[in-house]
Order: sequence, then structure tokens, then C-alpha cells
Amino acid sequence: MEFSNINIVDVLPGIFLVTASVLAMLSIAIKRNHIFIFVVTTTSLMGVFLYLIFYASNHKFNVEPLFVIDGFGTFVTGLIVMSALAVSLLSYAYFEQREERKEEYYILLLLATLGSDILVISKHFVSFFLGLEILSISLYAMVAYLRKRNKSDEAGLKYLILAAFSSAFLLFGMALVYSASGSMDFSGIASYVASNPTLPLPLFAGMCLLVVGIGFKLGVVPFHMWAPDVYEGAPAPVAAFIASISKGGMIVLLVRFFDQINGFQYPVLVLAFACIAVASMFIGNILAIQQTNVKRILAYSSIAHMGYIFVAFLAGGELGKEAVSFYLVAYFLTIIGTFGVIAILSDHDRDAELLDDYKGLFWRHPKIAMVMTAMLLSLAGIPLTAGFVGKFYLITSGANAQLWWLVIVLVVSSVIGLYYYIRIIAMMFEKMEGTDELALHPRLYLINLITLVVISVLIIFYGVYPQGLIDRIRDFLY
Amino acid sequence: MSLWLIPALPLLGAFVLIVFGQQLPKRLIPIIGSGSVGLSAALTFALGYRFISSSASSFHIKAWQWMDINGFSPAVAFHLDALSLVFIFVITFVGFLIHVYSAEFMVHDDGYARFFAYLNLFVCSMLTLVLADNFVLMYLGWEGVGLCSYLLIGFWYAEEKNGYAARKAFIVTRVGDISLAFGLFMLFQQFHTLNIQEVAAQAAQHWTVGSETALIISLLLLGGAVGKSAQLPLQTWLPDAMAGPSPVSALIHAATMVTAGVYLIARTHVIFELAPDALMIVGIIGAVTLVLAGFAALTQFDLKRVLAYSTISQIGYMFLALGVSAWSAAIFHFMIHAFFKALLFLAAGAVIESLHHEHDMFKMGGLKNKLPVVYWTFLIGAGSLAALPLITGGFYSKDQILWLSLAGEHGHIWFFLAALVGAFVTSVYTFRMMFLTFFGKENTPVGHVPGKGMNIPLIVLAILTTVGGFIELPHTFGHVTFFSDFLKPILPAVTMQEEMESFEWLIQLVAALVALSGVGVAYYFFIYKPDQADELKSSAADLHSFWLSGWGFDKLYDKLVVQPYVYLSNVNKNDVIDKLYESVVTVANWLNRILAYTQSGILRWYIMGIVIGGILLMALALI
Amino acid sequence: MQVSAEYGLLLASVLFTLGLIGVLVRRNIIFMLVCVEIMLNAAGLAFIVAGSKWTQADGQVMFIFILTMAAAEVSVGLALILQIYHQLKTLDGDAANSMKG
Amino acid sequence: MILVAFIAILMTGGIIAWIAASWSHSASRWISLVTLLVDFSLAISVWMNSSGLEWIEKFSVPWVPDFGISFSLALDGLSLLMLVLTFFLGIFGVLVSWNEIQERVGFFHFNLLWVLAGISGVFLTMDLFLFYFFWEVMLIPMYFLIGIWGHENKRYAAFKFFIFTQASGLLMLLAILGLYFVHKSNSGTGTFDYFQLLGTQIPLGTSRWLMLGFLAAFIVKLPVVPFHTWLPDAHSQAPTAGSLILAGLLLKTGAYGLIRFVVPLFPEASAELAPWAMLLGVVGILYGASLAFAQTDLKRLVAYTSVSHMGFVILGVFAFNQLAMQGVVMQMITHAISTGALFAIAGVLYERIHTRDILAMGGFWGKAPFMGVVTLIFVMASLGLPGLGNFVAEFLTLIGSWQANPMLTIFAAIGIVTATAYSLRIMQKVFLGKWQSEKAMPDLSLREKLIFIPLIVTIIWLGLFPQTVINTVKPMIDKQFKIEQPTSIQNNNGVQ
Repeated sequence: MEFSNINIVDVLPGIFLVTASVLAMLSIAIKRNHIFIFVVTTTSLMGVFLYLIFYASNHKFNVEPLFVIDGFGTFVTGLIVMSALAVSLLSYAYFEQREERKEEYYILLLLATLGSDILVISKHFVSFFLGLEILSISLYAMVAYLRKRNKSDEAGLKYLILAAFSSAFLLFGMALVYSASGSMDFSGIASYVASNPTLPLPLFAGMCLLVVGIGFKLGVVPFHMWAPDVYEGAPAPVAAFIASISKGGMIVLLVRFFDQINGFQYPVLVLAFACIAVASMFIGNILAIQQTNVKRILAYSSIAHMGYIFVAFLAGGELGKEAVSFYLVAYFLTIIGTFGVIAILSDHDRDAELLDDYKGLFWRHPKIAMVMTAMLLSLAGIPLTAGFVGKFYLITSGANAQLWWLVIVLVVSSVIGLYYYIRIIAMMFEKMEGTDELALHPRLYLINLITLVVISVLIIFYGVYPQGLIDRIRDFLY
Repeated sequence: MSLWLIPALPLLGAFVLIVFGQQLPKRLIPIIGSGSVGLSAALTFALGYRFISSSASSFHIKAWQWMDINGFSPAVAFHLDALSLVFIFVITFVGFLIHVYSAEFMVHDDGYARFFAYLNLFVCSMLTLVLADNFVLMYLGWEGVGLCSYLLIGFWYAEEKNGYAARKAFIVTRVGDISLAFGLFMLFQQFHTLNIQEVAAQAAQHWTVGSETALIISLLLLGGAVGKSAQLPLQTWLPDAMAGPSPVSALIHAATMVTAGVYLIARTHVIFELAPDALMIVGIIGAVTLVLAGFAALTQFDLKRVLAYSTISQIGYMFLALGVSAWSAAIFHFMIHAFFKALLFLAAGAVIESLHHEHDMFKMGGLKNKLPVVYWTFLIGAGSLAALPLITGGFYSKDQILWLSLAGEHGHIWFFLAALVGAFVTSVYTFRMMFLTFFGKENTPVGHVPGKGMNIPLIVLAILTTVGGFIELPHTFGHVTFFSDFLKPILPAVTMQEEMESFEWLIQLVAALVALSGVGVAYYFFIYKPDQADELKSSAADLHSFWLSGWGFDKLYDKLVVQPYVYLSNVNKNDVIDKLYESVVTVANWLNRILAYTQSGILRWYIMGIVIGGILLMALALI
Repeated sequence: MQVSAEYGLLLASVLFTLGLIGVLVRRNIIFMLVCVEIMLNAAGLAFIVAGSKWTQADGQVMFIFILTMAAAEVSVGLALILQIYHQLKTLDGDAANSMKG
Repeated sequence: MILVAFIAILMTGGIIAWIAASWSHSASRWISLVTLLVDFSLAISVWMNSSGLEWIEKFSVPWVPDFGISFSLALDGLSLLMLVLTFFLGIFGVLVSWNEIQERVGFFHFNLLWVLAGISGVFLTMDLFLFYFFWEVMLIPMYFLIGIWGHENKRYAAFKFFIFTQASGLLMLLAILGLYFVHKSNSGTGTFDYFQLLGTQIPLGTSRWLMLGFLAAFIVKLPVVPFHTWLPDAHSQAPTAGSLILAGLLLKTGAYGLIRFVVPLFPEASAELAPWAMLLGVVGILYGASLAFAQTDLKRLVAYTSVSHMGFVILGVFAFNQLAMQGVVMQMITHAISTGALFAIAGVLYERIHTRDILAMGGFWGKAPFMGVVTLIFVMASLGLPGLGNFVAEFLTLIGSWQANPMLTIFAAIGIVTATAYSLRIMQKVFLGKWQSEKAMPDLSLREKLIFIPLIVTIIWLGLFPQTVINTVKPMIDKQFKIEQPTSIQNNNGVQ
């Protein structure tokens, strides 16, 4: 199999990222310079993003045997890269204040992004596995990056053990599927599945193990337990990365895989996913109700949000795909923005993760508070925000597929969800008693503020005028 | 056509007094207050003259269309005919006199302007009530007078109990009002109009005598009437209403408002004619009420409460008259009653004021030399109330009712007997009151003596009370039928049972004797042998207290309605339904706590979670 | 001689389960890590078996990938364990539970 | 275009007011006042020039064409009245908070104007998606109004308000989507446009569910017992302006929704539901009244009276005849004014004596007669005294519902007696009797008079000349009853 130029062009993003990380590494070898490496990272990400904007097309073809390039993948790649860009923008100030060896972080960031990107475009177990591991292993390090913080290390360790454990499941599942179907290529598996109207047991077992692995990465119930601890321990930008990018890649892969092998023909699988979705929506939201640690709240909320996405995923079809894409955009922006606010408010010894850190924020830093409010409202799915349109999209796709029960669960659980988002907002609008001493003394960097403002503007914009984004998505999908 | 001015003027007065009451100089206030009413009284006379001289059976004027929704189109329009003319005459003229009286009576009260404002407002709404050409507008007046009565009963608002009495009056009458409202709803459903004349016309066409709907509707209307006119079973508010200043009692709770019920029934007599059973019930209510109230009056010691109960009882007479469809008799008694009861209340007011707001008759006495004018006028009033034969207006009006309650086509011996007993009791309590207050030895020193401002109205009313009777005389002497002829176009004359005419003189004789004997009894107990009265009282203490409490209706309603309602609403103060939602919250928090345990932070727990998850997935295969 | 794939897979799954149990029962983090490695290798074995079943090289390719990845993972893992040890002065996995709820 | 202006003016005004506050508080007050006055006069001018047509104004541009969502506004008699009411009350909302709100003035007025903007949007929009959009938009600022400037227990109240309305709103969203798909499967085109959805043929089973979805949102907002418990807390905790707008306008959006959407979109289903809905209304009337009678917190008391009065609305809506419907519209307006005024009174009292506990009051008549008269008038309004607007409303509603269901009407009318009980209780406890403490009790200031006198004039005007209002909504109501008057109800309309 020889690579024709066109292929080169189309896998360019990946290559770009690799070179960027190599560059970064070399630059460190020469001289440690935060600014420089930061610039390298951001520019390369920016470059990839621009490239995608201008040259990306939605024509679909394979880079045998591992990759498939199509509109969906390209779109999400773009999204991932953009999110990575946002995260790195937020990271600069964050690490500038804390860590003396900040440079390697960017390498990890780039590699993790690469891994997620590979997940998005992979059509083969091998690439799937490689992408996943590239992503995970760099994440272990990122989570534990702040060595001085006990929580950070603990989180890193937990994540490592659990991730390795789950990828063992994943691998074993792959092995089973492989031994059953005799192919590690999705299309190959598809053809095997097509010839078996009833799900043979080994294949099913394999599927289950796969789901365990995937479910872990997505942090859906019952594989969600790592999420709150890791989110809490990880540095805010890294948490943002985990919440958004690492999940995005996996979602796309899941959608692609299931589309290709047409897993919906097996009711038992659909049932399994439905159960997971319902459980995630309810348990995620309920766990958050009385939580007082904002990072944990967000972890739980992200569990619930994965549940929401599953509704669209189960709805399937074009509308489902659109819904997923739109929701990913909305969700990425929002969650990154939220963690951005946490990052911006954190100071040297700990992140601004306690609910009390937000007391009276509106009267101290109105702008940041407004951004946070926008983010939370978007997470809660209130109109004027992208989150609302996203949720509307999900519900629409669900209703379209007649999944009324799932949709109703979605609605009910998101009502529960309202409570804790509002709780944070209420906290921010509390009156400040002059007496109580502020716990944190953050240094505000312009760059973060700008990033956040841009993000929130985007959120509002997509909330008020979703048509533009919808058109874009449709261009890519068909 | 200045008909609309009659209600408008008092309204204007009220408006001015409410808005500028604070700023106005004090002597201007009564001028505006009584002036506005006086003007409309004058207008009434002018209009009345025009009306009588003209051949028209009614004057009609429409101010503006109030509402108009397909078919439902009440207008703000006034309709003057003989019946309403009688009423507006009483309202404006007696009202005027009472205003004049109040100008002096209330002069030291700091709510002077407020008082006249309310009084004017009342006159306005009362006029609207009787002049309205459709039921909705009438209802407006009906509620308006209720409001004013509320405000004036509670006029001295600092006293907690006055406020209570006021609320009681409003709420109890409101009970009647909704029944009236239902009546209107049904009428509308039947005829798709609420114009009084049209309704009457249509009713005559559509319904046969004794028709079901006619009965129901007339009973509903009766409910309203009963409420306003303090008849059984809604009479309990009136005695308490005496908390208001005396002029108020005179105007609202004797002369005008409480007779609104009489007006209503007279107005809708067509419907009642079609429902004889309803008429019967009206009669029974009247009869029972007049007796009960009479006995209650016997035992009161508060001067004004005696008058209050007597008012109830006298209105009972009117209802009785209506019940035997002696329409004009009822209206005639209404007019005379308005004169003498207003007179009595005003006089009583004068007495009470001169004794520094002493209400207890047993603490009074020997006033006949101290307050001569009051004494004589009060005597005339009392005579009229007790229906002393020949000289008093009360005799002629009440005698007519007595006679017709027996001889009218719907007449009945029991009606007659009840009326007779009532007459006897009336004269007893009247003169008991008379003797206790003005005769015997002086118990309380007299404070200030009423001046001209208060005396003149008394005198005028005294004269009216006396001469008023002579515009309608029975066959036996004179046989003047000016009044009933005047009303004939509206209210048909009562048809007699035959072979009765011959007895009329007999009945009158009996009535006269009864009245006089009543006076005699009163004299015996309260002048000749006062101790006998006390013995009697102590011998039947329970009965006495029972009557004193007005036959215990208050207690009954309190137990039956008020207390349960208050209890229930207080029990549920914090809204049980809310608990439901709170429980939802509790459940959610509880679940949260349970689930929080799973997040133990221990690595192997989490691994276990994943494993269990995997197993569960596998287990799905078995389903 | 030919061993049918089923036996191979059976062996692999036994290995896998052993590893699994190990992870669950051991509290020492290093041993947990080792057990995870066992599970990974079990998966690798399964791949090889499957590969031989279909007479393809893919299984073995996959196994090599797994080895590499495992190595990387262990290296990061050990580094983290060192950190943890510095903090907690123990290798008891259950001791690392400062975050919960 | 003017329709967009209505909303846009408010929104921009809000933003300007917010910015202005940074250099002068009174500036932002004036700005928001002017904004509202402008809108109000605009609305009035539209009203003056409105012809007898059903639709006075229409405006529509595509918004999310892929879903058939368009930014479409339209104005008929009902919306016009509601709009005028919105701006009218808005003005007083600003005036009552003139002294009350001293901190974060700018943000307050921003929220105030945005609530009003959202409400106007609700009254104007003819696209169901947009409707839901505005429906939610008006909640956020309201949430802030309660949560930031409220009284002691504000957070709880704000939460409750928000969650209740959101939950029910989401159910409505589901129903809207259901309708969308039904229409799509019928006609092939997916649209949220009211006029296109109007005729949709829905199988009865489905339409029951869909209607319930809509109903959920509206009867929670109205509110109908047993979904009312958010209301007393929200009303009593909100700042005066907040209570004013809650009682005056937010509740009306529920009533509006019933009239505009539930009945026209699901005629059969709602005809089926009618007796039960009316029953709920009656229960609400009596239950609310009895609770109001028990309260000692003035604002809470008034809040429960709203529950009672809104019972008449649902009673009338489901009576299915013009009289009742006219009564309902009248009730929406008059209740807004009378209850709003009562809340304003409560606010005025609170400013003076810093309590809402009526047991701690009494005898104010002597000290503040003007206030006394004002209160008297609105108390009388709330007990439905003829000559004031509320009487017209209640009388029409009852006479209408009598045609549909006399039995229930009787119980509803008992509510009038209970209303008398609680209304007079206000008068008694606050203004009659003696006052214990010797605190100063100044009578209404000029600004306060400026608030109450127009309200009084309006309520009396509505009581004596309701025909103006009646004529304005007539075309819309006629239309509705020409389209669909469920035969089941029609038969007992009395002898024509």
C-alpha cells in the first residue's frame, strides 16, 4: 500500500501534530522557554485548525488499512484541535504561576490531541488501540503534572491503574471479536456481523468488553467512578482536556464503529446502551446535587452529559449524527470555558474548586462571573446558549426516533441537573460580607480573559443563531 | 332630562369629600355633604311633580353602554317609575334630613369629612340600586350600599369590635348577594337579557304559574333580599351593625338599605307571582322573622339594639305583605317605617349623645323634661311603631298588612295571628323602651342638649310620620287610596277573598286593642310595678338570655360555619401540598447520600465497579 | 500438533481472570500494576490465538503493540508510584483516598 | 417591524441602564423609566390605530430554516392588551423600586427590562420554538430579581420558582416537539409556525398527551392548585417590583398560553378535559382563599389571593363561551392591576415599618388616610366590588361558566364570599384597629401617589367602561369560537 499525495494531504493534521510535538521536544532540548514552546504549540494547533477550515472537504475515502477520512471525522478533528488550542491558551497562565518545568506539558498536550485525532479517524482496531493509548498515556502524565500537589499524584495513579485495567478489557474484547470475526477492520467485522442476524455469544462477549473499555473512557455509569477524583486532582486545564477532547474522540469512534457494523440490529446491545444512558443521566445528576466541590460537580455533570449524548447516539441516523456533532461543539466550548474560569480563579496552592470560592464572585469579578454564568446556563441547557440548542437537538433526534422514554428521562434528569448549576450561580450572586477573607488570590492573565470571552461569545452566538453551525455540520456530514 | 343627576350629585359630593376632605375648611364639609343630597332631593321633587303630571308610565335615560357581548348588554341606564319614585323620594328626602342632623351630631368627630363622604356615596349607590334599569347595574348599587354600610359600621375603626361588626355585616350580606347573583345567571340563561322590564315581559310570556324555573329563580332572588333586609336566616348582622353612628343606623339600617330586599321583590313581583310557593315562603319568612325579632327586642337593654330588632321585625311585616302579594301595602309600610324608624334612631342618637354615649336603657330615665323635643318626637315615633290607632301613620300602614294577611287571596289565618302577636309584642317593647328612657327617675346626668341642627330634622320627621299615614286610608274610614292608585301601574292591587270585606272593621278593632293593651302591659311592668319585671326576668332567666342573644343564631352560625372555616384554614396555614414537593427533595438528597458512598475514593472499589458493570453487561445476554 | 483456538482463548481468559482477581485482592500498588500487566498479556495471548486461528499475522502485530504500550504504561506508572510513596510513605492503594464523595 | 421594536427597545434599554448605573444610579432609573414610557406610548398608538381585524401586525423572518423555526411575531387584540399591560405595569415596577433598590441598581434595571422583554416576546411570538425560547428567557432575569434583591428567604424562593417553571417548561418543549413531528408526518413539512400547526389533525390519544405537555407549563405558571406552591414563596420573597411583575404579568403568560395554544391547538382534547379543568379552577379558588385567610405575612396573603383569582381564569377558559372568555381576559388585566397595587402597598408599608407581618400592623388609617383609601379601593377590587374592573371580570366569567356548568359555578361563587373574608381581613389588620408602636407612619409621598393614582383610575375605568377592552379582544375570541366551539359544550347555552 503506497501513499498517494492526496492521502498525505488528508492525514496532514496528524502529521502536523506529530511534527509539532517533535519540534517542541527539540526546543526543550536546546533551551527551556515557556513562551516559545507555548507559541509553537498554539501556532501549530492554529495551523491545523486553519488548514482544516480551508482545505477540509467532506469526501470520504480510506487510508488503508487503518484510517478513514470523512466529513464527520474531519469536522470533529477540527473541533478537537480547536478545543486543544483553547486548552493550551488557558494552560499558559495556569502553569506559568505554578510549575518550574512547564514545557513538557505542551508535548503531552499535543500528543494527547494526536491520540484523540487518531481515534476520530480510525477504522481499525489497531489504530483504535494506538490512538487510545497515545491519548491515555499522555493523559496520565498530564493529570499528575503538578507533582507538588498530593491530589494531583493520587489522581494520576488512579487514572493510570483504572485506564490500564479498562484497556485490558478493551483489548481482550478486541481479541474476542477478532477471533470471532477474523478481522480487525470495522468493515470486515461488519460483513461478519451482517452474516449473523443473531448475535453469537463470543462476539457479544467481545462487544461487552469493548463497551467496558469505551464506557470507561467516556466515564459513563457504571464505569464513571474515576471521573470525580481525576477531575478534582487534575490541574484545571487538564481536567478540561479530559472532559472534552479525550471523550470526543471516543464518542466519534463509538458512533463510527456502531454505524459501520450496524450494531443496532441487536436489540440487546441497544438495550445495554439505553441502560447505560439512563443510569448515567440519573446517577450523574443526583450525585452532583449536594456536592460542594465544583470540579467534582462538573465531573458528575459530564457523566450526565455523556448520558444525554447517548440518547442521540441511540437515535442514530443522520439527525442523530448531527445532534451528536452539534452537542459536542456546544459541550466542548462550555466545559472548557467552565474549567477555564476555574483555572483563572485558581491560585498557587490550590484550584478554585470549592463552592465558597465563588461566593460573591459577581461583585468581585463581574466579567468572569458573567462568563461562568453563561457557561453554567449552557450546561443547564437554558436558551440564549449553545447548550440549549444542543439539548434541543438531542431531544429532537430522540423524539424523531420515538425514543420517548429516553427523552423523558433526559428532561427529568436535566431538571434535577438545574439545581446544582443554579446553586453555583446563586453562590456567585451572594452578597459579599466585607468581613470574610478571600481564600484565593489569583493573578488574572489577559490571555485567559480573552479566551474565555471569545468562548462565551461563541456560546451565546450559537445559542442565538445556530443555523450557521448547523449548515457547517451538514456540509461536513453530507 | 335630569334623572341621572339625582345619583350623580351625591357621587360628586362623595368624590370631592374624599379627595379634598383633608384640606377643606370644616364648615364647608356639611354644606357639600348635605347640599349634594339636598339638591338631589329637590330634583326628586321636581321630577316627581313632572312624573305625576305627565302621562308617561316611566322615565328612562341611558348614560352609556356598560358592556356588550353577544346578547349580554347591560347599560348604565336609569328607569324611573312610581315604585322607584317612592324609593328615591324616601332616600333623598330622609337622607337629606339625616345629613342635616349629622352636621351637628358628628361635628366633634375628626372623621367629619370621611363620614359625609361615605354617607354621600351610600346615597348615590342606593339611588343607583332603585333606579337601575337592569339587574347588573342594580347589583352594582346593591354591592355599593353593602360597601358603604361596611365602612360606616366600622366608622370608629379604632374599636376592634366595630371592625368586626362591619365585617360581619358585609360577609353575611355577601352570602345573600351570591344567591342573588345565581338568580341573575339563571335569568340570563333563560332570557339572554338582564334588563328588568324585558325580563318581566319575557317571564310573563314564557312561564306558566307555578313553573319550576320561576320557583328556583324567585327563591334565589329571595336569598339576596333576605340577606340585605336582615330577614331569617341572615338577620344576625343587623343588631351588631348598631356599632355605627346613630345617623348611619337611621339612614342605612332603618330607612333605606335594609329595605332593598323589599324593593327587589316588589320589582320582580312578576316572577314571584308566577311562583306562588315562593310567595308563600316569603310570607312565612316575614311572619316568623317579625315574631322572633319582636321577642328578641323585648329583652334588649341597649337602646339601639331594641330599635335594630324592631327594624328586623318591621321588615318582617313588609315581607309578610309581599308574601300575600299586598305589594302596595308593603311599600306603604316601607315608607312610613322609614319615617318613624329614622326618627326613632335619630332621637335615640340624641339621647345617647346627651348621656355621653350611654347605650343602656336601664341607666337612662327621666329624660322627658330634660330633652323635651327629643321626648315628644320620640313619643310620636314610638306611637307610630306601636301602631297606636287613628293618629299614627304606623297604624294605617300596619293595619293594612294585618288585614290583607288575612283577607288577601294568599292570606292565611296563621299569617294574621303571627302579625297580631307581633303587633302586641311591638307595642310592649316600644313602650318599655319609651318608659325606661324618658320616665322614671334620672339615672345619668344629661350632658349637652341637642341644638337646632338636630331638632329640626326630628320635628320634620315627626310630622311626616303622622301625616304620611293619611295618604292611604282603609275603606272603613275615608278610604283614601292615593298611594296604591299611584303604584297601581307597577304593582297590581291585591284581590280580596270574597265574603271578607264585612270583617275589616273587626280586624282593625282587634289591632287597635292589641296595640293599646301592649302599651298597658308595658306601663304595668315598667312604671307601675318595675320589680315585677325583674321577677319575671329572673323567673325565666334562660329564656331571657336566649332572646337577648337573638335566639342564639350567632352562636349557631359561629359553631356551624365560622369556627370550622377558621380552624381549617389555620391548620393548613403552611399548605400541606407543599410538603409533597419537599418530600421529593428529601428523596433526591437521600439518594444522593446513598450514591455518594460509592465514591469512596478507594481504588479497588472503582475497579470493582467496572468489573460489576462488565458482568451486568454480560448478564444482559441472558435476558 | 494443533490446539484448537477455543483452548487458547480459554487459557487467555483464565489468565485474564487471574489478573483481574489479583488487581481486586492486592492492596500493594506495585502488585496491582503487575496484575494489570498480566491482564494485558492475557489479551495479547488471546490476540495471538485468534491470529493463528485465522492464520494471520495481525494478532502478533497487535501483541507487539500491546507490549510496547505496556512498557510505556509501566514506566509512567512506576514514576507515579514513586511520587505516591514519597507522600504516603506506603504503597497501600487504599491509603490513597484523599478524594471522595 | 414595530413588534421587533417593542422587544428590542426593552433589551437595549436594559443594557444601557446597566452601563449607565456605573456613573449614576438615578440615571439608570430614568433610562429604564423612559424606555418603558416609549414602549408604552408606542403600544398605545398601535392600539389607537388598530382596526377591527383579527391580526393587527405580523412580522416573520426565518431563523433556523432547517427546523422550520422562524422569528415570527404577530399582534392580535389579546396580545395587544397584554403588551400594553406589560409596559404599563413595567413603568410602576420601575417607580416602586425607585427608593427600594439601592444596591446594584444597574443590574436590577437590566433584569427588570429583560424580564419585560421576555414577557413581551411570549405575548407576541407566533412560533412555538420561539415561544419556548422567550418562555425560558423571561425566567432567568426573574430568577435574579428574586435571588439578589429578595427578602430573607430569597434563595429558597428563587430555586423553587426556577425549578418549577423550568420543569414544566421542558414538558411543554416535549409537547411542542411532539406536535412538530405529528405535523411533519401529516404534511411532510416540519414547522413550528403557529398558524400552520393550528389546523393539524392529531389522533385523540396523541393530542391528549401533547395537550398535557402544554398544560403542564401553563397551569404551573398560572398557577393551578396543586402546582401553586412555588408562588407564595416567590411572591413574598421577591422585591416589590418582582412581586408586581410576577403577579401582574408572569401569571398571565400562563393564562395567555391556555387561550392561545391549548384550546385552539387541541380542541377535542381540551373539550374532553374541560370539566376537570374547571373543577381544578374551583378547587384553586376555594383553596387559595382559605390559605390567604390564614396568612399573616401580607405579601404571602396577597400571593394566595392570586392563586384564588387565577382559579377563575382556568374556570373561564374551559367554559368555552365568549362571555367567560371575555371575563378571563378582563380578569387577566384587572387582577394584574389590583394585585400589583396590593403588592405595591405591601412594599410601601415595608419601606416604612420593615415588616410584612400584619399582626404587627393596625390603625394606619389615622396616620395615613390616603394610603388607607388606596388600599381600600384595591381590597374592594380584589373582593370583586362592582364598579371596579375585577367585578366585570368575575361576573362575566361566572355568568359564562354558569352556561357550561352551574354546579361548579356555584362553588366558584362561594369563593367570592371567602374573598370577602380575606380581603376585609387585610383592611382590618392593617388599617383599622389601633397601632401599638409609636413609629412614624408618613402618608404616601408624591412618587407613591404617582404610582397609585393611575392604577386607581385604570381599575375604575375598567370597571365602568370595559367595552374598550372587550371590543379589542372581540375579533380574536369570535374567531376562536367560530373555529371550534366543542359541540359537547354548545348545547346548554340557554334559549336564544
